[in-house]
Amino acid sequence: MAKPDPANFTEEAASLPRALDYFRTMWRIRRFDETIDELFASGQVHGTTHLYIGEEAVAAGVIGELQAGDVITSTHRGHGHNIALGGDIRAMMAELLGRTTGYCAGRGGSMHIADQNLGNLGANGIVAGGVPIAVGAGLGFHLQGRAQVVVAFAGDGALNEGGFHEAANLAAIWKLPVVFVVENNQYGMSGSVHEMFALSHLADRAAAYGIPGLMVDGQDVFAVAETARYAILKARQGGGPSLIEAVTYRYKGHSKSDANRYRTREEIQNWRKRDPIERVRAHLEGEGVEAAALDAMVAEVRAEVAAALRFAEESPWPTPDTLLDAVWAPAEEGAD
Amino acid sequence: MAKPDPANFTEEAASLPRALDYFRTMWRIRRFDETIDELFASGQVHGTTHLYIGEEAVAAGVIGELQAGDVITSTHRGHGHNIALGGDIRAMMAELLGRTTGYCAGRGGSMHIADQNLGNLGANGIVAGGVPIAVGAGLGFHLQGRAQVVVAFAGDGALNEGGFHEAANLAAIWKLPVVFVVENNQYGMSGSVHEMFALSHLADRAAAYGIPGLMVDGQDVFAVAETARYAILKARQGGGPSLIEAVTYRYKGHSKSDANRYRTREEIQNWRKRDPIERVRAHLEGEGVEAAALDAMVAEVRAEVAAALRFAEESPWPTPDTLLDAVWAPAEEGAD
Amino acid sequence: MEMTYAAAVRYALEQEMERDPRVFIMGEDIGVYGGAFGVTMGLVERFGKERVRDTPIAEEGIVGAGIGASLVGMRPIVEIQFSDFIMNAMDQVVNQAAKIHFMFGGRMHVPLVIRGPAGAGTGAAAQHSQSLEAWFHHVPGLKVVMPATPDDARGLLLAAIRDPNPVIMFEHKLLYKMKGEVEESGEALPLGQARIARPGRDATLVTYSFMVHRVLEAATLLAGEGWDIEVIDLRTIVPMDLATVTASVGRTGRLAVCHEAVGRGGIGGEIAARVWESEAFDFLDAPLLRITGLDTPVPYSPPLEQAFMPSVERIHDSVKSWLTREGAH
Amino acid sequence: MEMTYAAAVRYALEQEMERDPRVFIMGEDIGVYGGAFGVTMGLVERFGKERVRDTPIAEEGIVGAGIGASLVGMRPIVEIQFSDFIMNAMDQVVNQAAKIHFMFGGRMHVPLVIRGPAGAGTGAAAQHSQSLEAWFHHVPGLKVVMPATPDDARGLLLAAIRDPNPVIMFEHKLLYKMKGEVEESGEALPLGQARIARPGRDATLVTYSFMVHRVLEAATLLAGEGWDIEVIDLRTIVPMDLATVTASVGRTGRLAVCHEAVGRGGIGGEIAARVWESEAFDFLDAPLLRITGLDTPVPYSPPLEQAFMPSVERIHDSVKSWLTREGAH
Ligand SMILES: Cc1ncc(C[n+]2csc(CCOP(=O)(O)OP(=O)(O)O)c2C)c(N)n1
Ligand SMILES: Cc1ncc(C[n+]2csc(CCOP(=O)(O)OP(=O)(O)O)c2C)c(N)n1
Ligand SMILES: [Mg+2]
Ligand SMILES: [Mg+2]
Repeated sequence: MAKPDPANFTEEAASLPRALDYFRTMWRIRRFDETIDELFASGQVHGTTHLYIGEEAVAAGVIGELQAGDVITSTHRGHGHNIALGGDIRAMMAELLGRTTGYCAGRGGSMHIADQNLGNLGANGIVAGGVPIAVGAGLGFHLQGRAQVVVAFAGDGALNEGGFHEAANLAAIWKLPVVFVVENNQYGMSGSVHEMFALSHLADRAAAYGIPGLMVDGQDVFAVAETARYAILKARQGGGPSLIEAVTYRYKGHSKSDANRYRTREEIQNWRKRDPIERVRAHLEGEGVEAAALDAMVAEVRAEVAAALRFAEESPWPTPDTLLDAVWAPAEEGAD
Repeated sequence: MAKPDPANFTEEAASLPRALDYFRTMWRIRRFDETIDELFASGQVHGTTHLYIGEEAVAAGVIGELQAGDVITSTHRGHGHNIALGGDIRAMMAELLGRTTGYCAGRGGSMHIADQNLGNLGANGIVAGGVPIAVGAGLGFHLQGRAQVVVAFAGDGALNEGGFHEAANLAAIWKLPVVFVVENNQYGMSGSVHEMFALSHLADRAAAYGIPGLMVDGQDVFAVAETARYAILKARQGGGPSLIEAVTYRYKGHSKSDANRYRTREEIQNWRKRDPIERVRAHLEGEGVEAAALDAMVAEVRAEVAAALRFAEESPWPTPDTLLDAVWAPAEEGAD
Repeated sequence: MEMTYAAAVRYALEQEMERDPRVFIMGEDIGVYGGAFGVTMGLVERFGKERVRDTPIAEEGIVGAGIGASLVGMRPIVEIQFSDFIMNAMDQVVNQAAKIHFMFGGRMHVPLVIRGPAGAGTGAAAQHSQSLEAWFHHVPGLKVVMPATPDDARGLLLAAIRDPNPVIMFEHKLLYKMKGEVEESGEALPLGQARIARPGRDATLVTYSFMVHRVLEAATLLAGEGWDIEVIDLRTIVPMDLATVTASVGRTGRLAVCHEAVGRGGIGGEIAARVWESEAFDFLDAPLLRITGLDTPVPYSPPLEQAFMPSVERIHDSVKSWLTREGAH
Repeated sequence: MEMTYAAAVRYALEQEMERDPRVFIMGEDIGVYGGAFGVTMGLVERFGKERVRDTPIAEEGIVGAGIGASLVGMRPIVEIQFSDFIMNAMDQVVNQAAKIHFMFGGRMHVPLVIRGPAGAGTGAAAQHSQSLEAWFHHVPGLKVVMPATPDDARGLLLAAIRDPNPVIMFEHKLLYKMKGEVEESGEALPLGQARIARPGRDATLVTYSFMVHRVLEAATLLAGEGWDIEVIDLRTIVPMDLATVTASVGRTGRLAVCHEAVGRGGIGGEIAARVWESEAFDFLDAPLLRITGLDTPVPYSPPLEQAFMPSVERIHDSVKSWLTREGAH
């Protein structure tokens, strides 16, 4: 659903075509990460991964407001961002399985999946690592005189990193077209926002930089989209950066090796009641869309993800002989 | 004037004995740094230095509120903090001249003068480098159950470093006994606060950490002392950290090699009219202290600084033979 | 008592926290979570949240806080969740902790321990798999410890905590589950004492951390083929026990070094230089052999990651063709 | 045209900003202030505040911003006011800039230049005087340039800006005022090509950056005493022109390395290891000699700081007693 036709921008986020788009995108994200979860659980993939399940409305809602040429920086929990951008889930799956057909030819894995052609300047294994990069992209756009916007995704935990702070201040003083989207899923790994901040609302951090801080229900894709639309438009028109706190929740453990000792089963259950996909579904059904049509869409997505997995499994393993050459960008990249 | 008798704490900052103390301390700072300025100007000292001239009321006012056992961390512009703590100006001068009798035996120079016995945990050549260390000292006191307070001095420029941010948040969430004193002298080297912040008041940064942000006229030692007293008492009583923005000005260039191209002569002249030492002097004269008595005090200070310089000049140069051993703390330091 | 490497690290932490009230630990997710690799599991229940302190994700802040706490009399241990993240704290480690004692004329000292998992082999990719010890051994004022066995982890960590200087301990992730006999005495092992893990006559192979085990395996294979390799486990990188290395090379005439870190600029170069500078030079019979991580970031996909790290096979083959080429027999 | 090293750096910046609108500079106090060492003096007047961009004191932020700008098609040059402060940006330099091309499968590249003053000799003490190149040459994906002359500064900086990879250029503070002839052609010099600064037969002395000049002085003294030293100026550390070094050692049989950086873990070790690994081994006649900064933080007081850095005298004496001891004549 990335880069929707600009015509869409006059359309309400809750309009039928857009709501259907959200439904499909969110399901693609969820089904992709459910599949990854199964692969790890059954030991078929090595390394680690961070699932976006439960947070789908944030990526879908924000990225749906971007235009062609806009860019994002993503995080360690980045599959959802790349899918919302319209990323190729076959190349994503292949990367997770470490195959040559993966986005990074198997060199990156879960934390480094990014489709640069769609404007994803990188997932990142380093908490807040992408935020200064996002601001630099905004600076680049500014210097080029292009009316493009950058979205920097970051977790709640990332807000306490020095790099976030330095970057946010740069964006603020230079009025760069950057929107910081803080996915407040309540925890940085096991660290609860209640323990790691002396603030009730993370959006209040924005005051430190003299930029607007907006809070939105991250389980409501329509609300996320409206908020993002405002901040993105402001940025595009030269109004400078904003910080959006999207309040959300991850259903799964932080990574594949998380015993959830820092939270209760009830807490998880309560958040599941506010499932962002169920809410879109309810909205669509309220608008008169047949349940069967929605189920068909989900079935399609399931088939698509299953096909991606087969594609990945059938793809060849990389061989080490190209590794040394892969370190350096070839000289022609430098030509102008 | 460091560590005044606790009895003083019931006394008004503007009481006669304390005002006389401020006058002497501020003059000691000024005369010390004027002397350093001359030494550099005449090429007698190598390296660089950062003078505190114009900002004396901040160090004097804040440090006058500390008690025995309290500590500070200082900055690259640190001579004033060490003098206000009661530091030995002979050992300071000798360090600047690179002699064995210096605080660091000649190994540190201007940016590393600190009297640990008086509670100075270090000047620092790295902008904001001392701030996390200050917070750690506060954590140490907290763990030891000691009612001591830490003051972290930092420049306005330091506020934009990631290290400041990370440390301030730690102090806030753990309610540590730390007071951040931001010496807003309007510039970080040549970078004006108007360009480097999208804020009218740096004290507003405190909101990002959920701690009080206080602003005070840094040219008024009495006001500084009152504000510091409040924040220090709060910290000592378990009320957690505060951030004080002391609005001040440096008369001299950033360091020895500054052509002042980023500011006007008028600006400097205007600030000089609000000279913090002149204000104390006016106050004292208003209280009936004879001008002659004050002049005598100044003369005493001049003589003291001149003697310190002679002491330094007559002190021996260090020899390199001890350098390799100086890297490692000896094992007995580890014994318990 | 037999235990895993992870348990041995934990055991040393427990012993020292029992013995010395100044000791405390802080780091990301080291409390109820038990640390990313379970090293601190159970400690918060035993010692409480004050002394087993969960922190925000703020490496520069927490390393700096460790320094500050050490300056007022504490003995902090800061866990860096993956040692790669020490980059975020580089200023505090290198410009502050390492230099404070020297720079302030010897009055202050920083008895701080920084520890964390290092190395590849778990599919964690380029930003979570590095071996960065070479950087720190280039920094005067830092000690660097890289134990290869559970008892070394225990004993060297105790020494690190008791040392008045900042000490960094890198624990290879693939070691955590390895088991071994561990002393119960509570005695530290000295820093700066290498161990001849296998005596031999044909060549000296210096290594440390996880690679010790691969090198020993390769040496066993080589022994079956008639090559008798002396294997030295350095145990501590700084201070480095050069005497043991040069004495060995003096006997064997051949030096090989194996480490997982990127070859270019790795510890191998320093060891080579020191041996070549020493009296052992007169006994050198063969070119140097370095068996190291590739000069690339650590790749993700299993076949690539395996190729990055020296394998038993690569070690075996490199040593064998080196000795054959040089006609050691 | 004769100009100082600082002017040559500025000249290259100007030329490339004229030629390529994608090029811009950012850093602390590089605008009206002209940079801490005056390197960028006058550039903001010529190119404006957008392209000669003063930044807050936020090294991690500005290096990261350089990366991001490079990813959307710019050619950023980030000045680090003293190269020591690169520690505050270590994650962006090493975990991001160096790895992005590799880690994302070769789709993105980071044409970023980071430059700044390095080295001791100005009394700036431990946190403002370091030579940190060894760290970066250990990081695959980074190129490292350390020119010793004004024209090399010009030509290698042009190459760095035009390179599609991240390049770090360290400029020794004591070089800034040194004068030399500078090409006006606008042509870059190739990265990875060493220069035989002085041909000789008795020993090979490899060096780079400011030490080139001290080594050449010492070599002149030694020549007067009958020792003929070949001096190699590496110019770029990564890529390193090893062929020139090994060929020379093959001729002279003796290798010495001189650098200002701390000896332990410095570039000297890597050079030694590569030579010992190479065919030149068969021609080695003498132990390695390293003449380096002391294994201490950089001290402040002039006699201490002078002792830290290799002086002409120390270089001369070390080489002389080395050659004498080894009976090279
Ligand atoms: C600099 C750094 N420190 C620590 C980590 C380990 N780590 C990875 S994700 C994570 C939690 C991040 O929390 P948050 O930013 O809230 O994102 P979330 O995982 O909740 O999406 C941690 C501690 C890291 N990758 N990088
Ligand atoms: C990390 C770091 N970056 C840059 C510098 C160079 N530098 C030294 S002081 C200074 C300005 C500091 O400004 P501020 O914090 O406002 O303190 P002031 O000098 O005004 O007292 C700069 C840029 C440094 N020492 N450390
Ligand atoms: Mg989170
Ligand atoms: Mg300032």
